Amino acid sequence: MNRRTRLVFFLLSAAAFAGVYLWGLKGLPPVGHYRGPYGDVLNRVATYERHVTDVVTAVNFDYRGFDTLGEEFILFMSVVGGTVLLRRQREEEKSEHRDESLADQSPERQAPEASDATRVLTLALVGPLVVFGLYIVAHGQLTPGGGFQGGVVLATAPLLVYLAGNLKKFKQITSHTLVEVTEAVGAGGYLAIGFAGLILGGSYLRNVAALGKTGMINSGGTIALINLATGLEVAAGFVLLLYAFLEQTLEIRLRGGK
Amino acid sequence: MSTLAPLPVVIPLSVAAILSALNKFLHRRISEALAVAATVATGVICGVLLLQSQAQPVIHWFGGWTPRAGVALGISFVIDPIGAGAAVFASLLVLAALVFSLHYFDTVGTLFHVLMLGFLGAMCGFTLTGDVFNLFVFFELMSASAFALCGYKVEEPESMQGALNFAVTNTVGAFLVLSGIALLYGRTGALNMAQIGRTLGGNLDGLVITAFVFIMAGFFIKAAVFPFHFWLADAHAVAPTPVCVLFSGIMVELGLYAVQRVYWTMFDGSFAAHRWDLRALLLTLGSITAVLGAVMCFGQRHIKRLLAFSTVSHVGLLTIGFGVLKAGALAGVTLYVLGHGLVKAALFLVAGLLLHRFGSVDELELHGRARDLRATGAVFFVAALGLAAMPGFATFRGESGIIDAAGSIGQGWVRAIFFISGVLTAGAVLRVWGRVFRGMGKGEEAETAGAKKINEGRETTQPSHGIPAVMFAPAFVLVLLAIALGMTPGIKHAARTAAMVMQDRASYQARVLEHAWIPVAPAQEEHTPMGKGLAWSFATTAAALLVAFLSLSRYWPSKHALTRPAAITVRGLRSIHSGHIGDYVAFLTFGVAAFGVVLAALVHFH
Amino acid sequence: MLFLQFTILSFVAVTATAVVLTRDPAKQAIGISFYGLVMALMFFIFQAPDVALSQIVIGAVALPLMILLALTKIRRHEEEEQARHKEKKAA
Amino acid sequence: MSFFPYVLAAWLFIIGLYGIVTSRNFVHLVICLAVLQSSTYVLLLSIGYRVGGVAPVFAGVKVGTPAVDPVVQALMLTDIVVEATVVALLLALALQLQKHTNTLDPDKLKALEG
Repeated sequence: MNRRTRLVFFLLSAAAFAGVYLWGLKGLPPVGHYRGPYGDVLNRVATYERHVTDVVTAVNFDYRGFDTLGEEFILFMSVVGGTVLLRRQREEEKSEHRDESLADQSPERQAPEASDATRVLTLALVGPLVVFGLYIVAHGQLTPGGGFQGGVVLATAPLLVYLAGNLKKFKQITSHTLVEVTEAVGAGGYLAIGFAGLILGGSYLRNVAALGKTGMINSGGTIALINLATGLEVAAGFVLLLYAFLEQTLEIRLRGGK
Repeated sequence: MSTLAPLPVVIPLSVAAILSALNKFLHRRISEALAVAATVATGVICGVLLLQSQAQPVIHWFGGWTPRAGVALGISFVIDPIGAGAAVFASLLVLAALVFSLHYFDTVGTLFHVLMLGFLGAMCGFTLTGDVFNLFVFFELMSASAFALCGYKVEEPESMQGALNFAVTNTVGAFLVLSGIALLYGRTGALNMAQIGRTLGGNLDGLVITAFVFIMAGFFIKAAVFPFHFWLADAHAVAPTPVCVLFSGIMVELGLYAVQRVYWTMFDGSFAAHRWDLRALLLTLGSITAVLGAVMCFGQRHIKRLLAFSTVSHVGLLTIGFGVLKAGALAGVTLYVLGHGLVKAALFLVAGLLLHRFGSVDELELHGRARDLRATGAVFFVAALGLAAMPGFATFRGESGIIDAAGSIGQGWVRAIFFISGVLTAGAVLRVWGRVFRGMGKGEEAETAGAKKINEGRETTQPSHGIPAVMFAPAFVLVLLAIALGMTPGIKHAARTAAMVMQDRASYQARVLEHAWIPVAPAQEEHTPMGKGLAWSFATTAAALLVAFLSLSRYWPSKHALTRPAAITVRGLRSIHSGHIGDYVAFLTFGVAAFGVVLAALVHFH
Repeated sequence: MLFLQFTILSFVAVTATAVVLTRDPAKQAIGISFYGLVMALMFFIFQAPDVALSQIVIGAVALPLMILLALTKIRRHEEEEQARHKEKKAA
Repeated sequence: MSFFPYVLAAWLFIIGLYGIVTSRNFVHLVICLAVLQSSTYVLLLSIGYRVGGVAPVFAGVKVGTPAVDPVVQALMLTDIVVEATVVALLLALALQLQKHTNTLDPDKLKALEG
């Protein structure tokens, strides 16, 4: 189809599509009138049954923990897939030093040198960021946040180091193998906690740990543990993903393309 | 509650995590052995679950959250014979693909195996789950692994384009499914399929129809039903051979599996009074898909693309089988999926062997070059006969099951579609056999009505004289299994019982939500006269052979005035398979809209 | 509250449309980052703080970052390709 | 107000599709896909919303206070991960495509016709 035909064909179809979709939406209760029962039942029982205050976390890591397991592995497989897809090819070479890769004939391509002040400021931000990330991971069962959100925050910390210093230091902090192992430990940890439930409680992902006191950081039983595993997996996964793109941008170049 | 139930997902994913952690430390052979062992273990456990599910479906509530007063709090696996059977079959094909690839991909270490295991775990979860959002999660996990596997050969631009087309269309499909699920959730406040089915009752209004259309269309994209099938040929043409085996042999069929699962657990009550409307729609869609795929298949010269279009055609036949909406037809579909998956996997593996040996999968370029590969040629030939559903193959038993059931509701005409599809797809494959393995017909100079040559790089690095046993054995074994399955006594009866379990909505709901013990009632023995089916089936095979040999002979009327219209039609069909993602998504939008409008009109006016 | 909800939803509609209609991917990357923030605000207003937090870190940070990195690589590759072309011509 | 969010969800779906169909650049296309996906966020969010309901976090709020649905929020969290990963994979594919063909325009790719 040429562009015009395609557009006309699409617009006609889209009009009918919109009709079908709106017809379906018309059958929903008006916005603001959620009727349950699933969510309402959980809102009533989750705090008593699981000693957590954030019901969303209870749903994510306990009631529907198996969904989240699948979700973790979607991330896991994408990281593996991204690594595979962004691998270095035959006709490409890898330059080891950032300086060499960025020192280029065109002046606009030179990365602006970070001034010492910026450098110090950026590095100073790393600490609070890590603490903040850990806080979000650890308090998942109490307040909004959890392994996933905290994990992504943690993954951005090494990036700050990169912005402040250089790729070399970034790579020292994030030893590729170590991060890979961390990711697998996080994902495998989730599976293992589930398995413990199967052995000790007869069903996979059953919350077999002591539930603790509601409102305390050690409450929620395995929810806290799974939160931690997820945090590890997500942080490491996003570091790997961003690293794969960063490596493409800064290090991998065509052979002889100077 | 069976403690085995979660293992088909847990085992492959655990081993995938281990392999990825030890990526740099393990010797390649050890990680291969681990991957194979995990696949075998998964297959065996699924087999045990299949046996356990014969008495009554196996149910496992994750986290121990059993339903309270009919409200499901957690996620369940509900394992019935068809789901468990699909998981066993998925493990078998993954095993074949892994064994075949022992000679493959020397460069990337173990990440290929990690992706394959992720794919396997996703497929098992997809077939066993009883929760509709969990179905979506495994759908996405399957996709994430599949996209990367499809684009594995990053050095080839075609590969990237094919993988992009695949990924974009399937992702849009996933969001259609999710929107449909959201609509259902808004109405019923449930995600458990049994509970949704019960809450919907027999109600049929705009919301139910739209949700049905969205979910169907989303899974039909995976299943490559017209007009959602465009991505399939692109993805298959470029994906590595072992991956094609899984795409054609099981992933596409799982799209159809999901359609049936959601229909029989959630929507059947609503459409009970409108079955004929749905039948009309599905039989039409299936017939178009079958004929279109067959015609396109016959017009290819790239062997993997040819096989891919044959898959489109056979998916059309399976859609017809689903569209009959009868236990006998569903039993037929089950057997057909097994038979087709086995022979199609074998055909792809042989194509991979040709690529390994000669560095090409172009029919014309390979003219006469594989004369010496007698055993390989024999496997290819026998598998082609299986594609024509010759008696003796599992495909034949499946086909007769579908056609008999269609005949029982007065739709015997579908036999003609099976005939056309069988003749053209098997004819095309036999033509390839004649040209490549027997040196018949012409080579590069042959008239091909504009079929395009797509270059494909070798997938192996070693120089390749001879055919390694590990590459040949899987194809051979798969073809043998296709015949063995066709000869197994009682398999049709077992399939029929399994189909009745899948379609029994009331028992499903009571088992899941009330923990009721309702033993499976075996299907009644049915004796349908075989004579007519046998005759038709032999006729299909004979016609396929005839077409193949004619097309290789000089009597093939390639430029005759009588065949002009046919040539023009083929050219027209070719031009809509443009490889352009914009076209594909426009067709997708059209498909969803048309599906919805037609269904709404049929329901409204009846 | 109602007014706030109405405003944020309209804002989502406008931003999304603008992001789609922007044809330059580099500008679009900035647009999608902003869109991520607007979405996060919407989640917050509709009582979904967990999702809002997720959306901020993913939609407004990680996603645009990946897009920008990919775009940089693409531009760089074009330059390298040109340089290689020139070299070949010279040789 | 009571149906506006639903209409918005439909609009986002369709504008996303429009962007994909008319796209001249695969990176642009991927971003449009992300917009299309946000349709499902809006739909889920509005289905689970309750007028006057608090967020489903009962820290400092008594259990039993009318709250919005926590389940759709859990689903949305999964959905967001899916978005990030799909975008990453698609970008990786687009990047490699451009390396070999020197274009990202679907109109200029002719390898897979027929």
